[in-house]
Amino acid sequence: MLQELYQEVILDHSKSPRNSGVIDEPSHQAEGFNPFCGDQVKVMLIVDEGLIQEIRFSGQGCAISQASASMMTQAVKGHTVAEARDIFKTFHKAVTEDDEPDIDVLNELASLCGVKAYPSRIKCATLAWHAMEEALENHA
Amino acid sequence: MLQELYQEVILDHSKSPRNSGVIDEPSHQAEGFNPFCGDQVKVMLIVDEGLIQEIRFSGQGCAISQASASMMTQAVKGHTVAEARDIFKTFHKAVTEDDEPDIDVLNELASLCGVKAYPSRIKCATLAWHAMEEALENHA
Amino acid sequence: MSLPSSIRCQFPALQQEVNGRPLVYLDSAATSQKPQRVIDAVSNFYETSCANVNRGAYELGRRSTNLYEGARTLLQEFIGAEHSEEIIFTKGCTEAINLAANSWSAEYLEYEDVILVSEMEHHANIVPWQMAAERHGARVIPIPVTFDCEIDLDQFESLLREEPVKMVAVKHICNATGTINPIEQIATMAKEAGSAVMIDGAQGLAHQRVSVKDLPIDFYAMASHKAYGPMGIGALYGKREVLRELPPYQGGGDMIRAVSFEDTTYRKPPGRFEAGTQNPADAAGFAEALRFISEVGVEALHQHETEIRIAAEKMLQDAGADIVGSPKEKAGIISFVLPRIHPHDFSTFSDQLGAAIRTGHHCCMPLMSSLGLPGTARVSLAAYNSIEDLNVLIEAIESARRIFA
Amino acid sequence: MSLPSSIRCQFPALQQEVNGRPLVYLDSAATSQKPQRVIDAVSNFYETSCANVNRGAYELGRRSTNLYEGARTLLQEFIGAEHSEEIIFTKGCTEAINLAANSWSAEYLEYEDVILVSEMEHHANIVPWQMAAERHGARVIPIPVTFDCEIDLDQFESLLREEPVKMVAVKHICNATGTINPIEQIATMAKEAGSAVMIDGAQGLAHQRVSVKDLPIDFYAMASHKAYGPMGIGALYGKREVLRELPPYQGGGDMIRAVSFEDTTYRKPPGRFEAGTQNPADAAGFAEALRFISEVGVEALHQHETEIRIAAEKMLQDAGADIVGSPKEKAGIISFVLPRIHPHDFSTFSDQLGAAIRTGHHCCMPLMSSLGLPGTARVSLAAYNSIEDLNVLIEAIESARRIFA
Ligand SMILES: Cc1ncc(COP(=O)(O)O)c(C=O)c1O
Ligand SMILES: Cc1ncc(COP(=O)(O)O)c(C=O)c1O
Repeated sequence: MLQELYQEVILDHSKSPRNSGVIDEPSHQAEGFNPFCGDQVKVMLIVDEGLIQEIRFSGQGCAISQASASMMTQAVKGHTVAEARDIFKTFHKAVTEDDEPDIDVLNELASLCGVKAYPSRIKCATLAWHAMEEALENHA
Repeated sequence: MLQELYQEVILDHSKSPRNSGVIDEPSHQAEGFNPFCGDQVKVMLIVDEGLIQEIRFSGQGCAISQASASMMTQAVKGHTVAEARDIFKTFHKAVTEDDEPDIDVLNELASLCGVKAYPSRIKCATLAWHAMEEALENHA
Repeated sequence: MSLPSSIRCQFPALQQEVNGRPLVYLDSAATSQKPQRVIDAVSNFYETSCANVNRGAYELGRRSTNLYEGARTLLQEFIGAEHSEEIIFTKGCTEAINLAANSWSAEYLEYEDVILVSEMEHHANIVPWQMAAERHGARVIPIPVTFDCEIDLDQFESLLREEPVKMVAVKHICNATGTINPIEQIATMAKEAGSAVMIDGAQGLAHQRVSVKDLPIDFYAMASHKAYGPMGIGALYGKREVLRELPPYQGGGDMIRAVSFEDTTYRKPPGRFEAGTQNPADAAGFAEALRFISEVGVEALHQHETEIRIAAEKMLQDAGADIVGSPKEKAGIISFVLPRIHPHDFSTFSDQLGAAIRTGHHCCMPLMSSLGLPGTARVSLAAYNSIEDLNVLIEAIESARRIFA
Repeated sequence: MSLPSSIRCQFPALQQEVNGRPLVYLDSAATSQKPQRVIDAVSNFYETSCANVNRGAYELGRRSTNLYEGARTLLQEFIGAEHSEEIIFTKGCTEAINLAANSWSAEYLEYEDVILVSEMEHHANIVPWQMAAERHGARVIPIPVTFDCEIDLDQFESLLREEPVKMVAVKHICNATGTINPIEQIATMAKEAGSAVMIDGAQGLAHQRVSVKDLPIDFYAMASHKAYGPMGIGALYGKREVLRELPPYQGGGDMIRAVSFEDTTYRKPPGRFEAGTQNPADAAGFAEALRFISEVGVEALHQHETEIRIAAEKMLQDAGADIVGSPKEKAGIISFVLPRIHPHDFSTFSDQLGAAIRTGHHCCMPLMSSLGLPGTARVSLAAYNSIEDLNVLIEAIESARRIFA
């Protein structure tokens, strides 16, 4: 049954994460820490006129947290800040609540819903997202 | 059976304690505290050439601690410091160990042996003695 | 009595004899006895869920984390706190006050500032403030207590006017006299004068309902073991805005965000204040105790204890005892003195008859000296007591009087 | 194995299934499971002897005081301390270190003084020293660790020479790698340089015999819950001459001699350091755990754990795992990493098969960064483990490899 948690698309993102690396002069950035396992992720963005022009992440973590960060960058890039927040809301619901996930919004991200069955892994799936949210509140 | 703990002689000493009061210029003094019940006693002495010339005590406490202080002053007054310490040793044994008390040394003090059956009261019986011992180590 | 006598059957320790007589436990303000369900909750933790919390990579860890965080939420609801992160688990009420005194003072206390502490406080709500005052060059000033054993509100008001008061530390219920302090009024006065407020709730938790979100207080300190729960755990409630600003207290695992030799950063509250391995075993027991109290009802407990207290005061007075203090609002605690019989002597008489009472200064030395008493004998009541328990005490008074009169 | 497999039957938590598989508990360095007799000792306290200690005016109070002080004497003998007053009960090892760091620093630490802390320390033996250093303007300098995960004694020696070192803080056994540090040699070197010594014995108590009176150390810190005992209690050993000079840590009841608003005085050690209601319930359980260990024998435990460890290391290596560290002296703890499989992912595979292992930084972030690892998977052994327990782990590795390879 762990095949359901570790779907192909997740393994693919965790092995070859998209948008990984650093942005030299981000307009927004924040770090996320999971003090219990030591996972850590840094999310950097360039936001211009409310639009996420560029987003990258760096850091270490398990397959779930890396894949989630990678998919997140793809999901929010080119969207407005408000849209990005909405996507996080939908995603957060999908990995914590029992309702059917909203596939139209989530696309690939829906593959992470498997963590629901592994409560201690939910934090892995949301780590980068919380960092993004914090980054959008702060400035660089 | 509490008649055995509170013998006549104890009640007498606790109601009319001997040598209670203060010495204005003691050569030695110390305070004893029982932090658990709040009992407190101050022992003052005038020691001259190794002899306990004068001893008084003040403070508050239960019948056992008052009687013990009162009898103590009578027992050690006029004795040398070394003798006073020996009397304490004999008394301490008598109220904590199971052997027959040494009546010759203890006299009236033997009446306090009843505390052995009430372990939480042993501290009451020895409070003033510990203060005297401390006083003899310090100076005024 | 308003509570069924069957409640007593739930307490295994009360089913025994002591010195050949049925145990009569009248020292619940020191520590309450525990119902079987609380004892079982602790054993059950060890038998089924024993693991560290917050490390939930395996099933037992998830169970212990759920029990621990569940206890936090339960306590939050029980005392009417707005957020679960306002509840910090400690090893007891004393540690809760030390934590607050330490972290709050580090952030706010300055040279010559004043901390007002009532004269009736337990040493646990005096000494930590004295220590903090010494570290920061501040002053601890007592709020006088009236002859009735109430906080003197007039004097409190003038102390607030004259001094630059930064902290007011007052107990909810007095463990020595039973006085229920008007904490809302005191806190409101303190806040108007710009002071922070610590309420020592050690005796409050199982005896008076509180809704901390409606009180203008910063801290409320609690102990599980005085509220039918296990020893080894307590809690500090702190308002969210207050806790957020405070530095940590103890350092270690679980309270950090990241550690390095260059720069260590800390978690948000409550984690920041909970260093080291947590105690989910006793948290589970504490939670079960809160469920027990809720099922019986805090109001029903207070009424039950009040009925016994009033009858007991009369019996004691008839037997020649002087009751110490006559506050308008009073919990199920009676301090008394017997003419010509020292409390410590009396306790030996009651012990002989199987009755457990407390004698001494009840960790309230300043109160005792302000009352001019060497100590008192104290009866403190809980769910399992009945007025029959007092008969033994009267018997003890009579037997002591035969010797001392 | 050198220990009979019947030992396992004494641990009720190990008689259950998890995720449809028998529970295999391999996280004893986090917290050990408790034998029934320890669980019963705690329940039994509540059922027969529940009262506060040191207030023994009645029978239950005497029982609880005897249990509490009996536990102190037992621990004194267990670790070979000269005097029972050298044992201070705390809520855990973290609090023990905080107490020492706080009180010792208040007395001795000065501006620019140096505290040497090994790079392999648990956060509990780093952060309290960082906090103390910040309060007093002192510096915390790491003692490097070799690639084998041993304290680098050459570098330690030169650090001792160059700096005015006041404190050396080192763990007895490393919870992350199993390294048994040569504490006698380290302490002797530290003492020659005029430094005080804190040994973090959290992982030592149940795994290596100590005789603290023969060690040139000032402090040894311990936790009950890692040594088959209940949570919520631990202890600090401190040499008598050292403790006598130190100011109190927390303030409250039981630690005072007399309290007044003019002048508060404190008890002698250990009372001075034990503020608030004591925890005789868990002290009784702690004592029972020490009896359990003594009956099995610390040496027999170490041998049993070593046999399993050596076999397990081979099995893990054969399955493709890299073992972290190869210290000469090693306890029953194995940290390993799996190529291409993050420890956190791996733990979900082992959990599915009923095995409880720990993954992450093990509260040793500085060690992890010096090793260049994000974390490890850790197996830690105790009396109830057998080599069969490791089969499940190998099964988990294979199943994880099928997905991640
Ligand atoms: C009013 C009051 N405050 C504080 C305390 C201290 O609580 P604990 O002993 O749980 O630390 C007590 C009880 O001892 C108390 O009665
Ligand atoms: C080496 C070491 N030191 C200190 C601690 C802290 O002990 P406790 O969690 O009992 O406070 C631990 C365990 O967490 C440890 O392994």
